[in-house]
This record gives sequence, C-alpha cells and structure tokens, in this order.
Amino acid sequence: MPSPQHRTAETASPLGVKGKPLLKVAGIEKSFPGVRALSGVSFEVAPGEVHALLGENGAGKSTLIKIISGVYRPDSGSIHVDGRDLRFEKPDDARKAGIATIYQELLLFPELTVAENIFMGHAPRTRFGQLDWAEMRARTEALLGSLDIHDLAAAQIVGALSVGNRQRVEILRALSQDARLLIMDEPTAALAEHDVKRLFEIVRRLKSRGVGIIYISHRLDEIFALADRVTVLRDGAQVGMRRVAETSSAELVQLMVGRRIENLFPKIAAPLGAPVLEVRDLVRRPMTKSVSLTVRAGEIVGLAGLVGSGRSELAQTVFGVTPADSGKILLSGREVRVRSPREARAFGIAYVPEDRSTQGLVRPMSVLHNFSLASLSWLSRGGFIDRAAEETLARDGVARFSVKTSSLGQIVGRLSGGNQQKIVLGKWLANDPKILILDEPTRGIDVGAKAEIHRLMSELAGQGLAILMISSELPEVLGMSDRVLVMREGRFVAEFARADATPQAVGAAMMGGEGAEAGRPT
Amino acid sequence: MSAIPFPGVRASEHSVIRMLGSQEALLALAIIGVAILVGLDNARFLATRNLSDILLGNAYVAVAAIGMSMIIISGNIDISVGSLIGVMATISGSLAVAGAPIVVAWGLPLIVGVLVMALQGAIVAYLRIPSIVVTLGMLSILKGGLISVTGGKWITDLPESFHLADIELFGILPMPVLLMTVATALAAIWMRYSARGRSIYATGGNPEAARLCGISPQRTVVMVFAIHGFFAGVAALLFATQLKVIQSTVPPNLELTVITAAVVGGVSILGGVGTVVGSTLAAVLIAEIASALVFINVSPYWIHAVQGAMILATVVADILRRRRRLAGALTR
Amino acid sequence: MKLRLLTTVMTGIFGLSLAAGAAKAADKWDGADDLPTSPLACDASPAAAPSPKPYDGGQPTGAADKSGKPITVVDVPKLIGIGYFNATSKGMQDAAKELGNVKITTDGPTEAKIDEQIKFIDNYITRGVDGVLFAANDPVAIAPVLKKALSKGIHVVGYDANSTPDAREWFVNQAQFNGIGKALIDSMAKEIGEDKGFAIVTSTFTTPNQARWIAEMQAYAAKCHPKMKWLETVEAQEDNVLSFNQATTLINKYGDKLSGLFGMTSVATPASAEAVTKANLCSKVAVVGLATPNAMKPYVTKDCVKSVVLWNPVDLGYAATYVMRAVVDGKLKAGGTSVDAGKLGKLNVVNGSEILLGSPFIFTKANVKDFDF
Amino acid sequence: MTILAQSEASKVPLWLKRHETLLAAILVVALAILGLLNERFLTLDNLLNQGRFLTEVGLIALPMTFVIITGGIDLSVGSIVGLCAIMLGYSWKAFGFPLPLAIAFAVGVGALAGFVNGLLITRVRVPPLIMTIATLALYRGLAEGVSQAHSVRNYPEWFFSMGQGQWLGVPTQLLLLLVGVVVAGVALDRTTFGRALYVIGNNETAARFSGLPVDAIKLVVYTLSGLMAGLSAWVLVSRVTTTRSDMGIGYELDVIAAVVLGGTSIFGGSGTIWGTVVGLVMIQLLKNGLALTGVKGDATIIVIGAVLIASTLIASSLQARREGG
Repeated sequence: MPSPQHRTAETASPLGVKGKPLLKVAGIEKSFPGVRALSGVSFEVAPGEVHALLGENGAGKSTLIKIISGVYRPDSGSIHVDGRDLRFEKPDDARKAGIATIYQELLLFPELTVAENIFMGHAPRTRFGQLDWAEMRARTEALLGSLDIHDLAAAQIVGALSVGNRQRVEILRALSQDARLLIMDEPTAALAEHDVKRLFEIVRRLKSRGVGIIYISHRLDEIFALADRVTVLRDGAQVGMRRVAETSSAELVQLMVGRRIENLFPKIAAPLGAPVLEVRDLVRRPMTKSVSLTVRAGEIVGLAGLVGSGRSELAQTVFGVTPADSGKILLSGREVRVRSPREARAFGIAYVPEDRSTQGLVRPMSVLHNFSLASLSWLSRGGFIDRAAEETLARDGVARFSVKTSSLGQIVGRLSGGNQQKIVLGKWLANDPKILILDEPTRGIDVGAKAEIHRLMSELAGQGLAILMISSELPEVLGMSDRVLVMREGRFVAEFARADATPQAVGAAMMGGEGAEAGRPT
Repeated sequence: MSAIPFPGVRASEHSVIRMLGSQEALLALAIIGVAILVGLDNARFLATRNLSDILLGNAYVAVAAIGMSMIIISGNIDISVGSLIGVMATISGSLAVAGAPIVVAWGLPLIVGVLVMALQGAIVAYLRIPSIVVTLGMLSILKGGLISVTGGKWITDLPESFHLADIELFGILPMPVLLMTVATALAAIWMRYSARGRSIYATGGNPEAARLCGISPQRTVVMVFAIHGFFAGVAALLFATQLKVIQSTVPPNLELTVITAAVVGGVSILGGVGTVVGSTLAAVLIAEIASALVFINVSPYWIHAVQGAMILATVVADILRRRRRLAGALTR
Repeated sequence: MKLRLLTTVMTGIFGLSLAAGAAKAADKWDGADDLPTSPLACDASPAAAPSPKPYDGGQPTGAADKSGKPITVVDVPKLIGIGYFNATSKGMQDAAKELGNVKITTDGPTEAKIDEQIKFIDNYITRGVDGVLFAANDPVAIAPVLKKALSKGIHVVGYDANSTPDAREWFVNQAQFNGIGKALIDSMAKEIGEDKGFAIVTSTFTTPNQARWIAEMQAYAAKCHPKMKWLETVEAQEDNVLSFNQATTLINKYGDKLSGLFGMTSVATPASAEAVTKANLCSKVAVVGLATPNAMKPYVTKDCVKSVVLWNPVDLGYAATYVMRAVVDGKLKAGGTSVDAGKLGKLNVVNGSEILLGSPFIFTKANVKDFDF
Repeated sequence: MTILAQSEASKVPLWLKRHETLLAAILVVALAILGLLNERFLTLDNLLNQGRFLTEVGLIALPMTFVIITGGIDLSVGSIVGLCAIMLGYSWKAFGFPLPLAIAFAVGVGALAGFVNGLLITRVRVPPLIMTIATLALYRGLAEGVSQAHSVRNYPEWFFSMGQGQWLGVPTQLLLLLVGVVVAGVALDRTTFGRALYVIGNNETAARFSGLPVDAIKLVVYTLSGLMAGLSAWVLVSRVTTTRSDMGIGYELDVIAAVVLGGTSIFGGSGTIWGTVVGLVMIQLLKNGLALTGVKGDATIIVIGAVLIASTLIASSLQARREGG
C-alpha cells in the first residue's frame, strides 16, 4: 500500500473542500420503533473526494446512506446536491440527482447479461423507441474500457460472474447513468485480495474524474489507502470528522470505540471448567478454512473479525446449518457429527443468529410461540404440546429477561429490537444448552438492552455455560471475553488473553494492518 | 475468497450459448425427432398436408401460450385463459351472426380480453392477491357466466367472411400459421428489444432491484396481463373461426395445454427467463405428439400423461440447470 | 443432463403408451361396450317384434294423485349448454305449452360429470317436484338418487340415456340401439360401398349410448356388411376443435384407405364434416353420423354430407313430457303397451318399460332447412 | 370442535378469530335468508344429506389446509382422486384383489402420488404450484390411460355402505369426515407437528435455525394430501357405485376455495381447521340453498368464484394488518 506522503500528494489537488460541495447533508435525524438510528448527522462530499464513513455496526452508517440514496426519508434534516435542497421520495429521485449506491447485497438480475444489468431502466433507444442493443453493447464496452476491465464481456450472464465482477457491474451501472456521487457500502467485505486491489484502482480513476465517493468500511487500512476525509459515527451520532492525512488509526479506533469500555457491564471472572466445545481443523468451503478452537465451561470466547471474515460461517458450520466438509467437532470430549441444526440442538448447541428477523424469530407469531420454538420436543408428550408447561416457560422467560411485552399473545414483530433479541436468547436458553454461540448478540439494539444482555451473559458463564461470542464491536469483545480470537479470511490470525487484548492490538489484527503480529498468532 | 466453483468467464460464455440455444434447439430437435420416429412407422405422418394440419388446428394454443409465457416470466400464472377464450369466441361469433361488421366481430374480443386480463392483473398487482387465486376465481365466474348468458346455444350460420382462420394469404399461406408466426416474432422482438419487454424479465427476476431501477413491478404486471389478454383474444379468434360452429362453452383443459406449452417452452417458473419462441415450438410439439399418438395407434387418453411428464421433466431439468449455473451466486 | 432427463421421461411415456396401445383388446371395436347385442335383419324388413317383456321399471311410493292437476317437473340432462339438449328442452317446453298443466325447468351440470348430475337431482328432490326427467351420464351411478326420488313419491322418466330399469318408471328411447346401428351402417354402405374402410369419432369410450351404438354397429356390420373394414375409433370429448383435429388426423393417417367417417355425437359429426371439407375430400370421404340439423346445414347444402341420421331431439323431449304427464295421470301403467304423445300420435312400449320414439330420422338436403335446432 | 374453539384465545392471533366469527356470522345470516326462501332448506334431512355431498371435498380440504399453511399448494388432488378411483376398480377387476385390499391399495397409491409431489418439492425445490400443475395432468393422464376410459361397476352391496349407508341416521362418510376434522384439528392445534406448520409458513429459515425438520414435515404434508384424496376417492366410488377416470375433475378449485374462504392465508402461516370447516359448510350450503331457491347451476358457479376472490381479499388485508410494525 502507498505511503501517506504519496497519498496526500496524489489527492491534494482534487480535494475540493474549498470548492462547492457536491453533497451536503445537515442535521439528519431518523429513528425506528425502539431505536434512535441517527441523531443530527451532518457532513459533505466534494467532487473528486473519497469521504469515508467509519463506525461500528449499528452506529448508523447504513441508515445514513439509505437516507442519502432515497430509500428512507429522514425525520428531519436537509440534503443539498450542488447547493439545491432536495427531498428524495423514492430511490429513483436520488438516482436522477446523480447519486448511485452500491449495496453490500448486490442488486442484479442474475439471468440477464452484463449489458442489460448496466442499462436496466435507462437503456439507449433507437429512433423507434426500441432498445438499441448495438449501442448498449458499445457503451458497455466503452465503460469497461474506461476502467481497464478486460475479463468482462457485455454478453455474459451476470449470474455466472464472480462476486468481484458482479460488483464491477454495479459500479458500471452507476457510471452508465453518469452518477456524480457514488456510495459504496462495505464494497470489500466480500472481495478476495486481488479483487480489492482492482476495486481501489477503479475508485482512484473515478476520483480523478471528479466523482464524489462515500466509502463505508471497517478496514482502516483501506480508509488510509483511499479516503481524503473520514467521518466517524457512534450510536447514530457524529463523533468526529478528520482529514485522513492528519489522523492515525489509533485516533480513529478511539473515536469509534469511545470511552464506553468502562461503562460496559464487565464479565465477572468465573472458574473455567473442562473444555465443552472443541473444534479441530474444521473446513467448510469456501468460507471456513481449517479452524481449531476450544471453549471451556464458564468461559466466554470472543470471536473478533471483519464482516466477511468467516465468523458467522464458522458458527453455522458448528451449528449444522452448513455441515463441515472435514474436521472434528468434540462436545465435552466426545466426537460428534452435526449434520443439521436439529442434531446440533440435540447435542446441546445453541445458536443465536446474527440476522434476528429472518433467522432468529418468527415475527408474525406470538411471544409465547417464539419462546417455546426450540423446546417443543421436550415440551410435548407423544407429539402433544403441554400448553401449561409452554406457558410457564414463556412467562418465566419474560420475567427472567424482563421482556417488555403487553402479553404472551403479543406479535414479536411489534417488539423493539432489544426485546426481540432477548426472546431469541430466551428461546435457546429454555432448551438449557451446554454451549451457546452468540452472533452479534447486541447488534442494532439500544444501550439499555445491551447492558442487560451483557449482564446475562456473564451470569450464564458464571453458571458454567460455555459461550462463543461473535461480535464486530470491539468494546463488546474486549469487555466480555475471557479470550479473544481474531478471524480473517476464514482463518484465526491471532489470539489474545483478556489481559493483553487492547483495542489497538485487536483492531489491528482484525484489519490486517500494522500490528497484526501483536498477540500470539495461532 | 473466490466463491465461484468454476472460472467465471468461460463457464458463463458456455452458459450464454446454453441460455440462447438450449430450450429452443432442444424443442426443434424433439419436433424433428418425433416426426422422423413416427414417419418411419407411417410415412403419411410426414405428408405436408398432415404437418400443416397439425399447425392449423393448434395455432391458437401457440398464440395463447405467448401471453402465458409473459405471465409466467413476470412471476405469475393464469388459469382462466381457457374460459376467457371460450367467452371471447362466443362474443365474436354472436356479433358476426347478429350482423355486426366483421371488423367489430374480430376487434371486440381483443378489447374484452385486454380489459378482463388487465383487471385481473390490477387485482394481483395492487391488492396483492396471488394470481392463482384470482384466476381460479375468474375461471369459474367466466365459465358460469358464459353458460347462463348463452344457455350454451350453438352459434351457427356464421357468415363466410367471418372465417378468419380459413383465409389463405396469396392462396398458400393459411392465416392461423401466419398469425402464429407473426405474433411469435413480434412478441419475441418486443421482449428482446423494448425496454418494457425487458422490464418483464426484470420484474420476474428481481422485483426489488427492478424497483430500484425505476421500474414499477405493479405496472409491469398489469401490462403483462393486458398483453396476455390481447393474445388470448387473437387465440379466441382463431379458435372461433376455425369451424362453422361455435360451441359457446369453455374448451376443456385448454388452460392446462397453454400452460404446458409455456412451461415446456423453457419459461422458467422461478420467473425471469424464457422466450416466446420456445413456447410456440412447445405448442407445436405438443400438438404433434397428440397427432403422433393417433398415428402409432395409442389412445389419445395418454396425452395428459405425456403433457404432465413433459412439464415435470422440463421444470426439473430447468431448475437443476439454473442451480448449477447460479452456483456462484448461491454460495454467497 | 436436461436433454437426458427429458428424453428418458419421453421415451418412458411413449413406451408406456405403446404398451397400453398393444394391450387394447383387438377383438372388438374400440369404444364398444361388452353388453350383448341384437343386430336387426339385413333387409329393410322391420325387426320381428321383440318377444313382449314384462314391465321391469320401478314404482314411486306414495305418489300424491295429481291426475289432471298442474305439476312441476325438472329436467336434468347429461349437461346443459350443448345444442342437443337445448333441442330436447325446447321440445319439452312445446309439450308443456300444449298440455298447459305442466311446468318444466331444465337445470344441470355444465360438464357431463356424474356426481354433479346426482347433486342436481338430489337438490330437486329436496326442493320438491312432482316429476324428474333425466338423461343419465352413467346408468349405474345415477340409479341410487333416482331410487331415492321414487321413494319420495316422485315420478321418474328417462330419455336419451337410460339408467338401470328399476331406478325409473319409463324410458323414452329415441330409437333402439340396434336400429341406430343398422341405420348408420346401412347408409355408410350405401355411400361408400361394401368393401371400404371407415373410422369412428366418438365422445369418450365411457359414454354409454355411444358405446352401445358402436357395439350394435359392429354386430350389424359383421352380420350384414362383413367386408366393410373398421379402421379405428378415436375419442374427442364433447369438444368440436378436438373432434376436428382427430378427424383430420384420421384422414391424414389412412389416406385412400379411409372412405368413411362416423360421427357418434352431435359435436363429432359436424367437426368431421368440416375436416373432410377442409381436406377437399367431400366426394371421396363420406361422413355419416348423428347430429343436429343446424350444425350440419352448411355441409348438407353443399352436398358434402349426404345424410344425417338422427331422431328429432325436439320430438324426444316432447314425447318425454307427454309420457310424464300420462304417468302422473295414471294413463300409462305397468303393462301398458302404448301411450298417446300429442302430435306424435301413439308411441309403442318395447322391451318392458321403454317407449320407442320411432325409427331414426334422416335429414337430407331436401328437408334440412325445415328444422331449426 | 369445542377444544379448538375455546383454544383460539391463547392459540391463534386475535384477528383470525375475528375473521372466523365474521365468517360464521355471514354463514348464519345466509342460512337464515335461504331458510326463509325455502322451507325445505333448513331441515335436518337436507343438512345431513348435504353433509354426504361435502365429504369428498372435505376430506381433501383438511390436508390442503396444512399444505397452504406451510405456504404451499396442491392442485393435483382432483386428479389423484381420479387415479385412486381407477386403481380401486382396476386392482379389484383386473388384478383380482379382494375389495378391501383394493381399497387399501387405492389409498396407498394416493399417498404415493402425494409423496412424489412432496419429494420433488422438497428435494429438487420445484415450486409447489408448478409441481402440482404437472401432476394434475400426469395423474389424470395415468387414470385415463390405465383405465382406457372403461368404467368398473357391479360392486358388492356391502361396498356401498360407506357412500350411501348411514349410522344412527348420520351418513357414514360424514362420520368419517368428522373424525378426520377432529384429528386434523387437534393435530394442527395441539401438536408440535401443527406448530411446525405455522412456523414453516411464516419463516422457513427461522424454522430451520430452530432445528425443525422442515423438509420432512413438508413431505409428510403432501403425502397426507395424496392419502386423503385416496380416501375421498373410496367414498366417492362407494357413493356413485361406479369407477370412471373422470372422477374428481375440478375438486382442486372447490377445496382451495373452501380453505381460503375459511381464512387460511394463501401466503401461508395462518389458518385453522375450524375455519376450513366453516368455509366448506358455507360453500356447500350456498350451492344447495341457491339451487333450492331456484338459482340455476351455472349461476352458483359464478357466486362461488366471486366469493373466493372476495374472501382472499379480506384474508390478505387482515394479513397485512397483522404484519404491521
């Protein structure tokens, strides 16, 4: 990666901070039932500038860009493009204003060709209003050429492309409607190393053409490599704006993490028992590459890593959603083969998934039925559900996790994120598991609920439960874990004892930047 | 991490050929294959007369299948098409007998078709009721309505000029075949070269993305149903003008035959792919097989079994094929 | 892989169907039922009057005596919405008008479905009528509900398609099966000669009347026109486009081997005629069959079809109504030998409990215009 | 039924209860009106008799409720009825099976037919709609092909007891249906199986992540659907005393209409047997009542079609309200 001096030299000229900003948002507020997503965010992007948005999950980055790209409407605040005050009713408005967004989950038509995907919705026409395929193909080739992309052809079917190439198609689509502001949401999260390099080249080209870019990433090294300025969000609020040339990763991490480590509920030291979960050289292509770990009774092992580093995939392999290709899983020393979540549950493995609404809960169903979901087998005799027992279970759950709900009949879809998460947790604990895997246990929930869940976790550990916690929030990892494992590209790259797990060291290891060798590589 | 089990470019070029070629080529092969097989058994089968009769007698299915393909591509289904054709045939015939100008007798059914289908499309798109329910309901409404209005009285003494299907352009080119080919060609071109045509694929393939591209899935669905209604109208004309009598009842199992043609034609049920050329070829194939079964002395009662097996085979093959081709997409 | 899948399934199905094709019994014509037949004499001489058979119909229990009083009657044909049954119900209305004290409504399923027809009759039993006229979709299946009607004191008279005798009182027989068989085969022989081949287009193999007729035709042909060659029977539901396609296929399949086509239904005959016309074979392929005049006019007037065999369905409905009235009035009792049917004069009772409408009617170019049904 | 009724409160979402009460209310009103229009309508005799007629459709409607709750659909039931009827007669006449065995065989064939549907739906992931449209044609074709359209008759007297006999004045098959209703109702309402159906219909992923055997359950559901169609075929054959390949044509429409009318969301995730029963009764009595009051058969078809669309509208709007927030 180029050195800072070189970077500033290159980006100094087009850095039109003084020039009229391309985009200027001010005092953006947005809240959802149960959560305050954004409180008064303001920032601007100049032509030819790469403006990075930094922040942990749930900090409000995604909400912000969804507002800028017209998916959400802000509760208050203004959006100016070229000084014109605009109200975006629908994504199309933003598009017309020259704003294009490349989401993490690429929005493409897998059955259609590259050219069609690029020009869908604004294709060139012949005099007779027919699609002009020749023209379309020509312009596609031109676009490809302009970005030196040679392994893509206009006629290819998008469904068959690599993730990197599909992303390029999205970028081309944005350019084809000559977007002047490009929003990239974690563009590298899913990319292989060489794809990342090519993405950088493309971003630099766009820069030099005066395209403004909002670049969202967790990876500090990328921000230093690409961005001119960086705005840091925390809990929906703007905590600082820095010019990249004048800041350091330490400062940024500090901004992101803030001083919250102290006011987190710390894990109470509990006596560690015998190993409960042991994983040996577990392989599940493509995301999990020979992983080994051990979790002991009463221990909380934190699994740090960036989105796309393979943490959730590992968890789901242990849980049997995507059974392992090879490797061993031992439960309390006994080797087991987990081929489905059903078997996993039977073995006493519990998994609180990262995506609450699609994987964790049945939103249209009641609190009662969600609580008992994982326990039906023991709640029923001869297939018949013991309603009394089921209701007691749910009541206890509501009481124990202080779930705020009007009744057991309440539809969970209507509850706040925090209460929903408590129910998912309760659903699994009701099945009293031996090993609990938590995937982003406090994502997108308010601080109060967060604290409660953390207290609960250490309480459970105290009772001898083995917990494997995946989290993208450093303070959470650091605050809660007895041990921190850092995962990158499907492998463990570092392990820290609680004592020497500092934000800087762990953060660095996660991002693979300088200092990755801190901590004993495993 | 490269999520792709096979190198992106080569595999995809491979699949381009597959996409454009496979279904149509396969069907063309099947058509020829059956012809030869049966021809060996009884050479008369290959007589131009017989082949053209097969086309003449079934062109209306092919025409109806064009619209059905669009419906399925857009991610919907229509069970009411058979009844609608019955209704429109009756309207057209009654008008002709009542002495309305032929143009009216031919034109009105088309309009009725468009309106009825557009209505259904609107219910599906805006009231968000699955097309299966809407069209099942419409099926019985039309069926019952037709009989209670006409009392099933046959329509006879149709004016000579009414018989569209009997017209032979330049004395050689029979109208049904002409309409079938022209309709197919136009539809195919429209779906390939017009933005609206492509938007059908987009809506069927990925509604969310379509929306973000400024395409309104709702409007697209209504449009598709309306177009389907138009083709159903044309089909009804061919159906009505073929014989000197119009039964003014609903042709049994017609919807099933039409859906079969569309599906066997390579229209993917998962929405988003397929061509009307395929559906037309499939319609021809089905008709050919029906005739072949007689030629090789098989009870036509097996025709449904064959149809069912064909849909099944095609759908399964299609799904497996897509699963393989989209493996890359699925792993992420 | 797709191709393999498709082909395997296709070949599988073909194999299956071929097997079935081979399995079909070759000893009798397709579509003929397996009941005993009674072919008439070859010459024109009327059949030796069948040995008088004792009354074998059923009897209503505790039917109110409505002789002379107005009655309401329901007519439940195989299905509503086809020309043929529109004609029969027209005849019934005519008769009702003449009699003045009969009210008839025609109602029935839109498709010839047995269980639907049963439900209709049952509903009318509940609703309460004095008489039920029916044309059975299935002689056996309809029996229980008809017996139920009898048990409720409702008079039951069949027409066009019979049920098992004990399930109804009388059946108005449009023409004895062997009579139709003879008429059809004779006129075909007259048109194409003795040693030519012909094929049959019928509705479905399960429709009782058609099956009966085909059986009688076969028996009569074997007896009187042994050299005529039956080629094949195809099914075409009650759908005229399908009938047309099937007829066309037959023409193309057999070429000059085919000199005649029988249409066994009022749908199949015009469709066959159309097929012949379209193939420009009017002079070469004769079409003989059962049909209603309106549908046949174009072909008869153009000399493409010489003769259409059919009793007059209007008369059939008309007669059925008179029989019903006679039964209610007690004028026609078990053992009766004839019944007065208005403009049709006296109709005779044959084999036990059937009233014979008369010999089948032949429509020709001369008279076809005089009919409108 | 009572178990189901009083369990509503805790068991199913409130709105559904409302939908059913609403439906029941409409039913009562409709009956009252029809009753006034024809005194023979609201007689025990007529009602029991209607029970006889709705049994065949009713038996299939029970598993169809399950299928639709899981978010699927089964259009092939009508054809399965035809196939099973043929198999019953054929195995008895042609293979010379003793009649009881023939019945069992027919029902078995039905189950197999359903199993095949389920297998391709779960393994190959063929969309249920298309899978069952295909088998709608295939199974009917097999029935027609195998039978060559020859019907089988002359069953022994005892065989008709199911279709025409009665027990304590109640039609035999109606008792069978009642048993089926109670079993299905309890299964859906009280068992883990029933619960799983709702979960799958509402969120299949969550069902998998909670360790439910999703595919196995779906397979069972479609097999059940076929099996009940087989039973229905037995009842039908016994009622009409003959076997024809065209039996059961169009049943799928009646069944789906009843289920959807009963408040089961065609999108899956909600519905009750109780509702389905109300839907069934409503349609049957509507047909009967209209016929008795002099409405011709063709007109009743129109009414049914309209009612179907309208009821789905209600259901889906309630669905939307339910998912709000």
